[in-house]
Amino acid sequence: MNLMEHQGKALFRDAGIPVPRSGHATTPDDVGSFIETNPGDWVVKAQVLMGGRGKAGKIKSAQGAAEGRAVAREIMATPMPPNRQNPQGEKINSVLVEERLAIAKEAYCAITVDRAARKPVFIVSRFGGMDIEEVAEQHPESLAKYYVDTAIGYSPFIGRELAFAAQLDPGYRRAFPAIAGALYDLFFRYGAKLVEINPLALTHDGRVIASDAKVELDDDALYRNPGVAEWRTTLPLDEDELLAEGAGVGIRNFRRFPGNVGTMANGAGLAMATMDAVSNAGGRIANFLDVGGGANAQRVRNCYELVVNNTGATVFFINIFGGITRGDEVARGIVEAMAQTASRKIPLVIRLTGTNEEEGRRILAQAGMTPVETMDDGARKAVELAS
Amino acid sequence: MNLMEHQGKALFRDAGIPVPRSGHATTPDDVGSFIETNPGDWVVKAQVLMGGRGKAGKIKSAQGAAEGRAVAREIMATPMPPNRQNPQGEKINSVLVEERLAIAKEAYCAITVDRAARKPVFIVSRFGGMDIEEVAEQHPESLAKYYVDTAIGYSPFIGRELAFAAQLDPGYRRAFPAIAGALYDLFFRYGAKLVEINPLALTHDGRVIASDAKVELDDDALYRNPGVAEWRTTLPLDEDELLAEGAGVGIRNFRRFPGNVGTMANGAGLAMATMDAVSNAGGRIANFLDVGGGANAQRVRNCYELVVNNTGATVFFINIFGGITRGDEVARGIVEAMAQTASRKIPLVIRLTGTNEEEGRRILAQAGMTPVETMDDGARKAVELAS
Amino acid sequence: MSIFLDKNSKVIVQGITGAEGSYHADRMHRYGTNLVGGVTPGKGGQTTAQGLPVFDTVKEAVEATGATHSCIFVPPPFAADALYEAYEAGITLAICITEGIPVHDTLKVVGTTRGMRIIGPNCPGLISPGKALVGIMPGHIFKEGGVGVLSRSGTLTYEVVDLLTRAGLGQSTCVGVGGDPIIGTTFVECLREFKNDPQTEALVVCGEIGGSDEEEAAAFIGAHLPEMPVVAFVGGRNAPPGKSLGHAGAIISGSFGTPQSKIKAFEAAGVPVAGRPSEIPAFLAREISRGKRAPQPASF
Amino acid sequence: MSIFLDKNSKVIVQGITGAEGSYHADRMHRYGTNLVGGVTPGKGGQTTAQGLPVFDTVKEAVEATGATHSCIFVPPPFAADALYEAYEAGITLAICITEGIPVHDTLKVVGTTRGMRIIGPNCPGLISPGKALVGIMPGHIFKEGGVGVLSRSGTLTYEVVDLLTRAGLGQSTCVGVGGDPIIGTTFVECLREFKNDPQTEALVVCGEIGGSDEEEAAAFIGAHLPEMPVVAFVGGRNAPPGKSLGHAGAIISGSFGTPQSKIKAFEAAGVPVAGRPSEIPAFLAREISRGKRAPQPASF
Repeated sequence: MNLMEHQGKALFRDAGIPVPRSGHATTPDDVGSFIETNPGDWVVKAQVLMGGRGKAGKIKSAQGAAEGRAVAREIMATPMPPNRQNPQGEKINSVLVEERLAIAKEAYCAITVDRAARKPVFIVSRFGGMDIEEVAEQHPESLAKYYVDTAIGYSPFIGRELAFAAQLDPGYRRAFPAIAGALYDLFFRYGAKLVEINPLALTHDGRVIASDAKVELDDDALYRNPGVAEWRTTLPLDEDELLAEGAGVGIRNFRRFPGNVGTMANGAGLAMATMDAVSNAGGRIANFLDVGGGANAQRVRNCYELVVNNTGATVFFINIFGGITRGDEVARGIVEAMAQTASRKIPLVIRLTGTNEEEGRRILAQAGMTPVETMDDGARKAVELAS
Repeated sequence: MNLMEHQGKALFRDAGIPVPRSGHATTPDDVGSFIETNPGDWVVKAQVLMGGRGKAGKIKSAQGAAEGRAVAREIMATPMPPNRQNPQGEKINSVLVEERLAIAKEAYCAITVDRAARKPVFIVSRFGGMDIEEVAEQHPESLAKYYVDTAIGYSPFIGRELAFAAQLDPGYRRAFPAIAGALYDLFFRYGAKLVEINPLALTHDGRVIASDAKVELDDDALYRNPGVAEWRTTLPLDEDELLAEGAGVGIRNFRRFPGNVGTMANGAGLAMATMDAVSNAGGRIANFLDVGGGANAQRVRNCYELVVNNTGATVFFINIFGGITRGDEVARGIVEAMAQTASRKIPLVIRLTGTNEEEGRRILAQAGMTPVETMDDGARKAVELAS
Repeated sequence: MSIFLDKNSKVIVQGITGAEGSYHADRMHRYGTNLVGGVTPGKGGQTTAQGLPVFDTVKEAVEATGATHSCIFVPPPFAADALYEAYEAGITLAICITEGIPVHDTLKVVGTTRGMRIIGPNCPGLISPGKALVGIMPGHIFKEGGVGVLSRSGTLTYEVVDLLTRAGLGQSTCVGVGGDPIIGTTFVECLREFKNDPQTEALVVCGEIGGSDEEEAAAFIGAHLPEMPVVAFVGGRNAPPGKSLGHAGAIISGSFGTPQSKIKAFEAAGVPVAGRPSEIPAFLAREISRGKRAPQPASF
Repeated sequence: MSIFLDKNSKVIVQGITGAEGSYHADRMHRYGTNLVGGVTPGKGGQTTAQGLPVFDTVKEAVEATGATHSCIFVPPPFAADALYEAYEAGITLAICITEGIPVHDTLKVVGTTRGMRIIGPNCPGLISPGKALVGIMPGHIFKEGGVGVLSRSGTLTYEVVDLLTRAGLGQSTCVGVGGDPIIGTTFVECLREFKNDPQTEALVVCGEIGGSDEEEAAAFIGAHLPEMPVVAFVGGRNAPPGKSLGHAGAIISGSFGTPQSKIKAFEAAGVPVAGRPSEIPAFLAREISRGKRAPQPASF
């Protein structure tokens, strides 16, 4: 799960990483009261998961309470504009009112999991405040990396090496190893897939401060930090994830596409292959859906309704390879599900093979459903029926 | 540094190791008030570093405030009786008033540093409440050990393996892995050389509780835990350590013996060899003293006075091998020290060799001191002069 | 021969009395796997329905049975502990079926258990058909033969194996390496073993989007298996970037892990990439009949 | 030859601009050690009085100079970090002079830096007389020759070496293994190296009370160095049990680590134990002239 800036900064603060003074507000009036109580130079920042807040005008400075109220109202009035990854944009429910820093330099520091090295990796650059992908393109030589040996963990020399290798301004050097160490502790304590400080600011008065915070947590590790796991409810899942959650399949197991061939398979690999088969047959996929292991009637019905009610599917291709999942059970699940559902009916194409496939096919036949022989056959038939 | 029971238990409590409810009191009246406020069945335990409190009658149960006051008075009235390691006994400055546990079983669990394996080692036995040395003699088969790979650290299977291998009562099994893990964390967090729970009690109502706590901390790691390091001042150093501290040599660098040949050398190994040389020459050593590296006048004077004023020395054998320490500097230090000291004078035997030895010997000769040639010569001469 | 597992490999199951563990232990036992016992703390001394001894600790199990392989069916919060226990007890190959282990647990386990091979986590296991099965694969679809199969996912593997078996192409060993971002044994590490396995005469590599395992496998094949017939498949060609589809591992970031990058890498190594699973048997038969692969361009 | 160190060993100093580091770097340099540079963070680009380059990190130093040896003069709170830095930079032999390192730091470093040899901590260093000196030993008392010397303490080593040199018995390599309870390289590990060193024709082992290094050394000598002339010394025979004398390592617990136990072990291995340092040269000369040691009783 991705954290918003103010949540990430709360973790930073706990871990001992310097962050600007701030207040979190859900209304323009709260912003006003906060600035009244804490006079000074403030920045009002929209709290959203999407990037590109600055360009979208969702970060604005404010000097008094009145200005604070006004810019907060302006920021919260419209959602973040859509982009390729979030075609719906994102509603702004709160803002962070933050100390305006007198920034002299901006650097970049992140830790993520490197799949190939199978180690946590630090990435540091003396170019901060811009997309790291952009830095990687424009200043590849500025990127310093360090792959951490998890048996040893973090030791301050790592921070020193990174600071020198990335040629950070000497003003960073004293503070950097401790900040990098705190970030590493946080990365492990919370099971983060990514922790990113961009920019890590060096102020004119010599402080090194995390001016932004991006934290992406491993959902599988959330149970270890119940306090943080609760934040989940306050975070907007994207619509597909919400639908998946509602249907009781894992939030990663459903995703919609603009086509009209609905699909469902057991196992993510097979579900992807099923999508590919439909494409190969010239069809346009309506969704990715992994029904998982136990494909009982309730689960099948939920999946059917999920697809029928939320995608442009005009046909539903069910592709089951009975390994551990037994074919007869799945067949019974499909028959029951179709009998129970109140949703509109669209044609089914069923491919059912593997363990107990004869019995499964017999059950389907009794219910008037004729399964196809292979995945490719199924894909072809589904594409035919869809068009 | 060794902690007292109530200090050890404070660390245990912080680490999540269950300990009995308790209050720490420095007077019998405080014991009385505590029991008045907290009625029940209590045990009053002398807080000392020496072992053998039970046998010495320094642990007594008390049911009401009056009895509490009385037993506390009785316990604190006399010091712990002397034993071989503490020939002076130990004054009792405080007591722990502790919940009286209904104990069903007593086990033993400790972690220490294994020099040969170069790993932390767990030692667990189903026999608790007695000296572990005694257990090792009488029930060697009951001792289960586990050498921890520090790259991995503690993992709960270690506690399970130990519980099964030591054949702990099944009542321990659920709680034990977490307690062992907390003890391991504590061992590393505080840099302990020994953490020992003896006994680890299983109560009739199924609780697993550390009924005693023995913690020995690495002095070199104290700086990391300033809060605990402060306890040092409240702990009685033994008299030799107090003297060493007063003279500004490390507390491990001075120790007294019943003989009359005072010794001082630079380096612990050479200091031990010097003692051995005196013994070989038929003499009786008055002390061990490592003057350390920089043997300047102040340091030499402190050492001289330390020995003359606190041991039965009738002669002082100074044995310096000038390696990094330069002979001329040491010689100057000796001459100045003898000129400055106000303490009574005893004969010096000086052996000075190594770097700049000629210059050093010339300085001594000018001051009327004739150094001997070798360590053995020095030892012989010192023994002669002492008798 | 075969890799990692044969009929003499002594296997235990960690979590043998749990619902999943007991069900699959029974299936492995019936398949003919040399299952020598299992572990459930507190149930030491019991015997399973198959007559296998249950031990309190892996150490006891290894001491009593000489087990070298352990199949781990314990819930995610306890999986790292189970792997450490296996490692310290001297297990040399641990097959971790558990799905949903925190990625940092796997990171730490993989970084500190040098000398123990881990298959998975989040994998269907390992089978050397006709000899032994360790994991949750449906044994009846496999057939002994000369094709080594590598895959990142479960049911897709079954789909592919089923096609191979129906086409008469038996398998030497099939390894489901697992769908998590961090796995104990990569494609390349498996390929190193297949390279030295006399039984393995051809290979199928079932990759998917995300990570760089396929690219590395392609490079290894190009460099070290010039004469081995190989066919590849890359699942998830129609997945959108930046979103994970089911598998925690199947996520594309940047230009890395795209199907295009993987397909290009295989083709550069002279490995034909099947467009759909059903093409795999025919592609492989063609590769086998053709013999030696064309030499690779020096630039690769 | 010699062990661990010769005139070609490229040495850097970590903490080279500190008071101790710069003083001893100068001494090592004058002795003829192949000192190639040093490290002090933030002083990269400077040059020492000896004309040696200073680097910001060990990694840079190793890359620029090809150093394999590092001598560590940093205060106790930073010593573990310095050792990890050396390890990750590819240093193969680290000599850690620092006294007062928390024992848990050493425990963790020793347990996680496989492949790097550590001498110390809390040691006087290492010298192969006539070739190179790394540490704080006074070079002028040493003389090149055939006697390998092992010792747990500093000045006692000098005492012994001085006696050897005066008696005409030069040294191949002298190793001060360090006085802490946990050390990187034990007597036995040094003996393994001496066993294969053609220059080393005889050995002196200067032990002291505490620990079991001497007992293990004795057993190793008995089993693997039957023809090597060896003399031992055990310091601290008059130390009381349960109290540490100066060295953190010199503490007797139980019957373990007593002088009696150590002397008995050496004698059982056929190694004469000198009662005082001054006896060592004569004892060694006698062992050398006698040739092969008497075979050990099988019971040992």
